[in-house]
Amino acid sequence: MRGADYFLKRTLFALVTVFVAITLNFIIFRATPGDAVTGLRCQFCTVEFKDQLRAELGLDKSKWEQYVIYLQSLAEGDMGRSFVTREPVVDELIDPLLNTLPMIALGTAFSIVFGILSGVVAAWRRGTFLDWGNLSFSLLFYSLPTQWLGLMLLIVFAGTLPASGIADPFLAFTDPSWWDTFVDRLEHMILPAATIGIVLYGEYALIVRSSLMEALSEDYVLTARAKGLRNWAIVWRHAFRASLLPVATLIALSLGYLVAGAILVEAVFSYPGIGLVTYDAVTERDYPVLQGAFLILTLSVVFANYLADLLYFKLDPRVAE
Amino acid sequence: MSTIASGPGAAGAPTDPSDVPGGGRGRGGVVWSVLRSRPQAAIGGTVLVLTILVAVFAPLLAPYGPREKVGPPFAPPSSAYPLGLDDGGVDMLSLIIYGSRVSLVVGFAAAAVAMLIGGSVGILAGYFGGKTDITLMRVTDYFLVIPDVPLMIVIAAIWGRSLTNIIIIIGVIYWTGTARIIRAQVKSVRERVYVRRAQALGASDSRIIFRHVLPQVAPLLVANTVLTVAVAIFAETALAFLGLGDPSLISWGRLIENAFVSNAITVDAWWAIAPPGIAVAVVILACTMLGTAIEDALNPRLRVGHLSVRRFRLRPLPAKDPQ
Amino acid sequence: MSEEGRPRSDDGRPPLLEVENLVARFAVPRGVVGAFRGRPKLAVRAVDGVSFIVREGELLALVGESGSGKTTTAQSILRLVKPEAGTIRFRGDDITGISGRELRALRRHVQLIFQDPYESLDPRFRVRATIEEPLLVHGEGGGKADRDRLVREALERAGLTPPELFLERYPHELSGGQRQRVAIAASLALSPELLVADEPVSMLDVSVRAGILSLLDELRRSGLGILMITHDLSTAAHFADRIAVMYLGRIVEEGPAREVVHNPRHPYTKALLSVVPQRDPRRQTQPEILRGETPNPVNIPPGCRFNPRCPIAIPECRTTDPDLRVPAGAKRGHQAACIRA
Amino acid sequence: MTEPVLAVEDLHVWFDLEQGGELHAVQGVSLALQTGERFGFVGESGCGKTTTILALMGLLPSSASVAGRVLLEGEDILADGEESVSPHRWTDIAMVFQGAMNAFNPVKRVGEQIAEPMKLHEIAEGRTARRQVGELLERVGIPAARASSYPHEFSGGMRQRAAIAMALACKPKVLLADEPTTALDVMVQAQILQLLIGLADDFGLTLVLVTHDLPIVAQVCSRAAVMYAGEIVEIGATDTLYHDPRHPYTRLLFAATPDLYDEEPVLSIPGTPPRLDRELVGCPFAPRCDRAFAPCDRVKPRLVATDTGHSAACHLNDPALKAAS
Repeated sequence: MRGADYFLKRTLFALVTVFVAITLNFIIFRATPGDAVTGLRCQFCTVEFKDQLRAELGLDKSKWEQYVIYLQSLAEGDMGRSFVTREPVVDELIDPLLNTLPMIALGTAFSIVFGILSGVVAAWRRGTFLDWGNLSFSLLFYSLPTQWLGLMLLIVFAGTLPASGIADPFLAFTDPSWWDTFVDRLEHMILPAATIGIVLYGEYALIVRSSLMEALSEDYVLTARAKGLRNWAIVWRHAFRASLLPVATLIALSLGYLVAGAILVEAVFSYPGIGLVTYDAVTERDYPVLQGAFLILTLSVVFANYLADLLYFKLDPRVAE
Repeated sequence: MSTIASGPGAAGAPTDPSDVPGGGRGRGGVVWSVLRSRPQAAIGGTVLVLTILVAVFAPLLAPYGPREKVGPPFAPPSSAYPLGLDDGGVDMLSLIIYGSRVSLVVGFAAAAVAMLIGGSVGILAGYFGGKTDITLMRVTDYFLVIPDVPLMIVIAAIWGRSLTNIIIIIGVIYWTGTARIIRAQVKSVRERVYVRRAQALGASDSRIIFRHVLPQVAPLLVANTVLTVAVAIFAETALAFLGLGDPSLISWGRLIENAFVSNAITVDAWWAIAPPGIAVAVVILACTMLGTAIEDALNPRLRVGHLSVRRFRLRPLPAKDPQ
Repeated sequence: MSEEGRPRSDDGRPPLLEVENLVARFAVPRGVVGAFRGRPKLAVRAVDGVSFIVREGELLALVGESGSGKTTTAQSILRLVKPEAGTIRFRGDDITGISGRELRALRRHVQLIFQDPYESLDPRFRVRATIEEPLLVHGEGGGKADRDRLVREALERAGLTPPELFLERYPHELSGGQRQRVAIAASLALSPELLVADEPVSMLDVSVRAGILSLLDELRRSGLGILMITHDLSTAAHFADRIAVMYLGRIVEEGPAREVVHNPRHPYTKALLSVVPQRDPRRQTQPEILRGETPNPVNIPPGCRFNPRCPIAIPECRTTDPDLRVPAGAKRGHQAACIRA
Repeated sequence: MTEPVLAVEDLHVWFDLEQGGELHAVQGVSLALQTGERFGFVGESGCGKTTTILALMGLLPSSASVAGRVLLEGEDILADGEESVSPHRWTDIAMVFQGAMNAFNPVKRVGEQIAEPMKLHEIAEGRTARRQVGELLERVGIPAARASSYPHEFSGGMRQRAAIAMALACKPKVLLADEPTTALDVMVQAQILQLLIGLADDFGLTLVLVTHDLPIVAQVCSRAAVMYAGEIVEIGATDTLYHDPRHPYTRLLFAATPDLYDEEPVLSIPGTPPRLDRELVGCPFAPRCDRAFAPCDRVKPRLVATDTGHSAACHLNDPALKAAS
């Protein structure tokens, strides 16, 4: 019963957040000095073109009407058209999003696995050289600006791995096998994924270490020791499980960073994902695309947070109280 | 609190008053004592102070002007230009020294904005609880969920890219963490008996907040602000990289962007890319070290570990006193 | 404690605090789903009709287990918790609904002493500042010199002599007993008339408890009324004039300390007394152990609230909720809420 | 006399202090416990009683160093530190911790946590283990079905019962109970104490009870040690300790404890215990003692047998010294 309550509350919260995000999206883009069209930069952006755009966007109507229209079209899956390409924003975003997801998944998987492993080892071997070394590396990685790390990796791996794009443009001419295409895509993914993975690794390792250290100071750890459990069993069976709670929350919260990371990294590696679309939209002041990308990024973070809440429920029996 | 007393002083043993040295937890000495007792904090603090000094005395320290063309584009490091030259033939070392000014100003000012907002929200929500708490925390949660960099990008792209705007944008986005942590701490301080005692005494809320609660959460607020400085500098480099920095100013973020845009990579001019990143990393590292050291010192839990690879030692019996 | 100094009768001394039928409840959150399904609104009946009187120069001990409502009762008196029903009178004035200035004025006269001396002092305040605070809050004590004098007097009254030794110290430089004395000194600074002491010694080492309790006893002799909340019957037996035993938000027995301890009338009091361990190993008592734990104050049993655990309950107990009354053969001022007493 | 089930010989424990130096928390504790005996450790906070029993199981943090012997049926289990003590944990010596609220892992079911040591020490597994857990819970007064509950679903008293059931999982010879009733109500305290006495009798357990509460020891234990400043200052039958104490601290401690029916005035002991991070000279209790005399400030009294058949560490028991002063 209590569980249902928790579930309902989190769902409500997620829904309200989505609504807040949508509204915020509307407000921010209408709160521009001048209007959204004024700052547009492109080759064919003549005055007549801009006026036509204004009419198309309904900028001559009242804000309230605009808001209602905005909500209606959003409900129909319509995010408007790109100023630059004149294509529907949705179409502009779907492919990049599908490109980004595997790349981010690879980087996150790397950082979670290695971050947790080294965090556990560091907490367990607390105060030893291993802990010290681990801590220094994690701190260092955590302190590196993402885009800079990407550039450095570019320099170091310049000859070995593809430096930009998502696929070898010449591969298509060679009638590649399924496997060749896969390897090619993976190779293009490695550097951006590694950049995200390394920075997140530092963060996760630090979080896991301190959370586990906190769990290891709990009294039930002393009980477990008294029961005769070996150290690894205490860490694994008792402390780790309990320390996962804060880790899960913090990882969920760091997803916001992941989005930011995607923008910077894709800009560096010209990886045609949603981040690059955002980057280009910023440079070109293509507001409909920027607005759409922002909404999609926000929704994915809200969704990931919602999943984390549900996971939390699974992990902590007390949460329903 | 751990209830199993396994170490000295764990059970709050009465101490002989005549023996305890003065000071200790007296007047706000937590930050200072952390700086003195933890090498990690001392290193972080020293680096921060040195960077600030560099920023303040930039014109005296920089060998050349920040816009002065002193040689060919992308000239490699030499004895005259220890960090080489950028695409415009400007001395990288001078750029790094001047760039520290904007980066630090953005970092500290944005962190101050975040501290003001986050601290106030945290204290109000934590102290008054109830509806105030619920409302403020809801707002905080929304802010927390909305991805920060895209939001910054959008705001910066729309509102323009002056230094003040950037400071405000970063500050307004990064107050949530502070608010949550401060709220949690205030909630626990509010339940402390001495606060309840002051309430029972009839002391006003503002008196309790300023005399009892604020001094107690101040070290945590400092720690958090130091950590926010790091985040803010980070955010500045991200904004600058996306071309949303103040175009008239030189910052470390702008230097990285400039190297990227001017294709320093294709000509293998690592010296144009590496130094600004390292400068950012060093300052962020310093802030993180200082901030986490203070946080750790404030968290008594991390100091007790029931489990350690090292175990208790055995030693021979002490010699009996001759009697 | 010797017999002589105690006022054994309740006559003559004017009543300081009169509590009548006090009720305090806290709502239990039922959640979104619960509200949706129309689940009934529940409340913890923490205090459920409590009446007692504290007179000048009298120490009343409110004894009970956790969840009996003794702490909520104390907090209601100081209006830290808002009572739902009943009246509280201080020196004859109804203080149940006062607020603002009147409430501040009341808090001058009624002071609370907390359980945990390690927590009840602000670690950043020197002893002087801690004791000065009440004066500053209430704008009392005049100039700096006057305040200094009052602070010193309070320290001396609390047995911290000479005051110079303690004035500039921080709490962490003091032992537990000394801290509790500082807390008491701070409550004395405003010359209150009533002290409410919530478990004043339970966090202290045995060797210093007697000192704090004797200090309270001295204050009582000087005319203060003291309401002491405690779970320790032995302490109450030694230091209280009267004992009121609470069970599930209600006083079930009340009377002169000696009478309650030696001639308990309510079966709950009897059981409680029988399980108090004694110092003398030879005096093995036959503990009358009640089964289970005190029920949740959300579901108070109908009839006599003690009936499900009562060893002498009769069918009538399940329907009649007994009031406090003087049982047959009991001394004056001794009452129990039991139809079989 | 038969061989003691557990004997402690000259046990010392030091803790490294963060700010340098060390704290001599336990200073030469010796005692012998017979099978089935109920023994008490009494003393105020910081006297070293908890550290002593943690040392018996080798449960000290890495900042501790230990000297002395702990003989379990003649075998020195501390001889090789952690290595030699860990096989005996829970199978031979088990413990009920202070504040059972935190003794259970909040994210694991109670039954699982009770069965854990059974599996670990190869006593029972699977269905057998579950059956035994059920039996243990029933024995301590909890319905067997509650094994699948989480700790937060138990009341304080039930959690303490479950902690006792957990301690009995491997049928230990010695049960250490550290303040098992602190923070519990009197009635629940009585239930728990009765349960412990019953279990000790039924299983022939040696019960070691650590508490600051003298009356509890008086009612539960046949023998007890009074600790002060890291040492045992008096040890013997509880009856003798109360009726014929031979150390002023024991006498004053009883006098400071209010009794329900005894109306003698309750007295506090002035002063505070000495700090243990520096060398003590003379009797550690001398500054607070109401009967200190000449040698007390200089010479440390040893724990010696008195004419009443128990032992005390006080110069008053030495007629020669007394006469000389």
